Amino acid sequence: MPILQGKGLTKAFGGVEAVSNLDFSIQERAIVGLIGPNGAGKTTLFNLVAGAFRPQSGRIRFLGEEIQGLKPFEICHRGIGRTFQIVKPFNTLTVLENAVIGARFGKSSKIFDSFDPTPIALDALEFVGLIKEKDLLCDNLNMGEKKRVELARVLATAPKVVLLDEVMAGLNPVETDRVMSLIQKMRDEKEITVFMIEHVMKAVMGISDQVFVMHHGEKIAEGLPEMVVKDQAVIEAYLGERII
Amino acid sequence: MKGSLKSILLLGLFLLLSFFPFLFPDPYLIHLLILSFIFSVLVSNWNILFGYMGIFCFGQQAFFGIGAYSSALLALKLGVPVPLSIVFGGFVASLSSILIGLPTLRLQGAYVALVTLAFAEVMRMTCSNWVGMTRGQLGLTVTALIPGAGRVGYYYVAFLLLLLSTIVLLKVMRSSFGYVTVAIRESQEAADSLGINVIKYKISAFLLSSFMSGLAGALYAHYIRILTPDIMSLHLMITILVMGMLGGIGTLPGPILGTFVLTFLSEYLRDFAQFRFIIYGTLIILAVLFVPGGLVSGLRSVETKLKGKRCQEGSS
Amino acid sequence: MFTASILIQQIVYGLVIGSSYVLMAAGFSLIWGIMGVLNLAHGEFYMLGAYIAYYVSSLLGFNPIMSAIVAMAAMFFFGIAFERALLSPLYGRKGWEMSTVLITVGASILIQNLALVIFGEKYKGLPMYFEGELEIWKIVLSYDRLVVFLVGIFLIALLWYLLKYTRVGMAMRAVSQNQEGAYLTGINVHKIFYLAFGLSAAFAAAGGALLAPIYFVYPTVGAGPLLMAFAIVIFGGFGSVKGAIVAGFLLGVFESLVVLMVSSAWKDVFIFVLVIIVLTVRPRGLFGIQ
Amino acid sequence: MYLLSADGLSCGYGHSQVLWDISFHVEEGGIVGIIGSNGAGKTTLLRTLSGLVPAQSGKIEFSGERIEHLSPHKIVERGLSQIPEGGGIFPYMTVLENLKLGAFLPWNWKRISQSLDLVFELFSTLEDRKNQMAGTLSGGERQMLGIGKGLMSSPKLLLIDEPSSGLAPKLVLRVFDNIKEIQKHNVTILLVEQNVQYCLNMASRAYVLENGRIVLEGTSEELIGHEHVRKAYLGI
Repeated sequence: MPILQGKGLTKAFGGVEAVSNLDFSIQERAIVGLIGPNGAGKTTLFNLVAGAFRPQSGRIRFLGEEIQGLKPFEICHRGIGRTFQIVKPFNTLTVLENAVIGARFGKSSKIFDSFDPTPIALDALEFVGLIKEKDLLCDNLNMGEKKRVELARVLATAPKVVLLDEVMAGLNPVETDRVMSLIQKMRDEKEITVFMIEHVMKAVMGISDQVFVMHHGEKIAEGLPEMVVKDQAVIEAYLGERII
Repeated sequence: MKGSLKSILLLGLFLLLSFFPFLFPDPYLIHLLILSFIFSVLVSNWNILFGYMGIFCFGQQAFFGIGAYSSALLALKLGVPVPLSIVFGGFVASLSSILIGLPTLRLQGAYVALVTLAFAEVMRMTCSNWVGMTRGQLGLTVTALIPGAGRVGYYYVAFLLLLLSTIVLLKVMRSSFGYVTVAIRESQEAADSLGINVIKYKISAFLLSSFMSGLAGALYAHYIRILTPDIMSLHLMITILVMGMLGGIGTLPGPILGTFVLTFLSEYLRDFAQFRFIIYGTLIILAVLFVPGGLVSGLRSVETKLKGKRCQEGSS
Repeated sequence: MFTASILIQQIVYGLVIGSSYVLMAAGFSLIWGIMGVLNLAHGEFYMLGAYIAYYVSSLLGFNPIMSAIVAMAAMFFFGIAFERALLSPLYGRKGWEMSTVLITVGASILIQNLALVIFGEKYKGLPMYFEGELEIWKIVLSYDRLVVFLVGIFLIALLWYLLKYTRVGMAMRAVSQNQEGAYLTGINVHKIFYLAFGLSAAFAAAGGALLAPIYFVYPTVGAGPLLMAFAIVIFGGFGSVKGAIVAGFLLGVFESLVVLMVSSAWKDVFIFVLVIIVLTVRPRGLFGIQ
Repeated sequence: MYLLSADGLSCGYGHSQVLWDISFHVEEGGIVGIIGSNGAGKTTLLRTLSGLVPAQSGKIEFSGERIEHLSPHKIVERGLSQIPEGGGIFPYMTVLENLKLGAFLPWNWKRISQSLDLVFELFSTLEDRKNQMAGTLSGGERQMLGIGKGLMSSPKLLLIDEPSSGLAPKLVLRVFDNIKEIQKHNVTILLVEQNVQYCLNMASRAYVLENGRIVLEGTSEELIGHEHVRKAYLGI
């Protein structure tokens, strides 16, 4: 049974369907890449799954239960974490405090709760390699580190699935390699299923087990990475049809 | 070593304030301190919304006024014992905050400022127009909290209220609630995605902030003993704003520091009473342009500079 | 209780006040649209305009229209200076929105209290300038009010023309719709900022100057119109000048009717409650883009 | 001498650097392309050239003059116009108003009717829709309006950011035909595209931008057969 599944998802903005009648399904402990040209509706799809938008029609099943229409924080409690295309770290808090927030609220949003989230947060920082920076304010980090703060924060919520929105964008090659191996480690050691929007093809092709391709709000191809890149529709969407 | 110095200073300050009325039985000084205590509570609790959560609340004066009026009226019209009526004042203010908190939840920045300000103005004008109940601009003569007692009694009640408020704020801000407020201010979306029920926390912040402000307002009414709708005027909100910004919003000591400095400052500028608001306006402008962090951040940067110097001296 | 002619009379009064509210709100809305600044000192522009008109009129004996023109010109430059001194240092800063709200609050307090010291707290009124009344079908309208109304309408039309057809006016609209696109079109956006600020101050001043002969002038006279401007942009949509024009007249009439049917003391309460309800239901205003 | 040249250009936002040591040039006449996938830094490069993002180091020269320190409107005044993704149009203004604003600079404003005639000759659709709100145009029409608006500023060099973005292939062809048409009116074009094939079909020469650096340059024929280009785009 797939861990995460969408059926007939549609979301329109002012008459334009950003996601239109889309189906997808993701197996447990897979790394799934989501690619497609600009404006294909990839981030909108993530927002639907993460509860930021409510689909106009369609269903999303997670671990066999329907989750469409739940609030983002409820989706997080169920076990789906996400990062943002434009990083949103809590800049005036330290790296550790960022992770603590994930650990403390990832499973419950109670105002009074006595457990100590710090060990979980430290664990997550250790995992992404930010333990030395734990007392720095996020404001003072570079882009690569900020992206890893977001990863640590999500990991601290103990998710079963994470949605990664262009975590490699804006990273230099060294940082890219580092995040790629991190994602693999997340799957292998933490048994997390990864669904990622990515433009850095090296990463998509290098680590994903399966790739979805979206174009104009629809899924135009899916399959093994090496199969997908040979698909005529995909080549057209990326390279364009031969003009002459 | 530095930490212990700080706690010694704080302890000293606490002891000084505890015995102040006996050490310096100057009624005027005591009066200023009572006002400082009460307004510290108000500004600190406004700071939860404005400084910590980033909610542009421009209607805190309404909670202060609602607390004052409901407590005064309960004591006056229904004969409720004053200590009880003050607590009720807090609750009424808290209830009213739901009324204004809910509409602001979906709004952004400037719209929030607008709605909260409109709310406070509605409350003020209602009190002003509902002459049968509030006597309007003529004002209510409020029952004393401690009949026959002098200022010293009020001094300790106000001091206790400030201690209570500060302890609650310390507890709350050191708890995960403190992180939540900052998280919501920095990015509501990210906070939501990490499992924080943003709406619940915002409403809680409104409830707490307005409850404390209501208590402060009620105590103020029973101390000053004359209550007019002007208590909810925009002037009070401006004063709150200046006190907060002067001390440094988004910090715990900032609002208290700002309140004390401004209360005493404006008393010493008494001769220039008509210039008071000119000075306030100038202070706000200068603060925004040059020291957005207020006195506390100024002090902190001096502190880090000193620290840096010491480190350098140590290493050389 | 009251006759149809009183009702119509009150509606006409509402339109007269409405024209001044429109002058006030159009500039307020313009600044919000172009710069994203909620100018809480806008009421002080109105007040200063009223004082300038008062002094020009009483000391130099200018007629109300001439004094309004002087007030507009003076406040145009004042607005530019205001923007250059207080807002331009904040461009590109973190927390821009909060900083502008705070600094305009500060400026509002400063200007209002300076006015209190300089002009005194006494209400100042001008004698009627155009004597006599116009009477049609039992509706009585003094010539003063009529002149105010006509000049107001003329200025609104002028503003409309400026924004719609002139090069600079079009650039203002462009900046409010797509700032980056405006930069790439060769528009000096910062210059547009201060010109728009000057324009908005001038029109607020016109609102104050025109009503000076009808109502009194005092240092806090700007507070009411500012709150009204708030209400108007919420109904008309933030940033929409067209919406401000429609909403300004509607609210002017609404206010007059509340005064007639309830009492003048409650009129603001009615308007604010309406504002709160509208914002609760439609967080971006009645006609705002959702 | 080149019409536009950049030398050792680096820039970024706050703590994150986006472009490293970019050097390239555009000669007068013709079309030069810049190819890069999403997030490679193409748009940032254009924004830097237009003065919207300050350069951290390096220099930009346009018509023999250093421009990296100029503010955006000064750069437009010198004849370098950019059409951002989506056309950079003003949605609540009519098509005609948008075009007029394209001629905002005083010397262009004076000859507005001639420029309008030229634009309407090139894009008859725009004339048919001149009183329609720009926001109600279709994607292809918006792109045309963007190009028309750019032309109204009588530029020497036109930077065009992803004209194919969000358009159906048929429309893309039309937009590219339009671009070729403009070129005949003494306008040099720097075309930025994530769509390799489209770009190389248009340009005579191109640069490949990856992770904020230029990794390849060459004539279109060289690039189209280049192993790396296919690899960079599809990871084969």
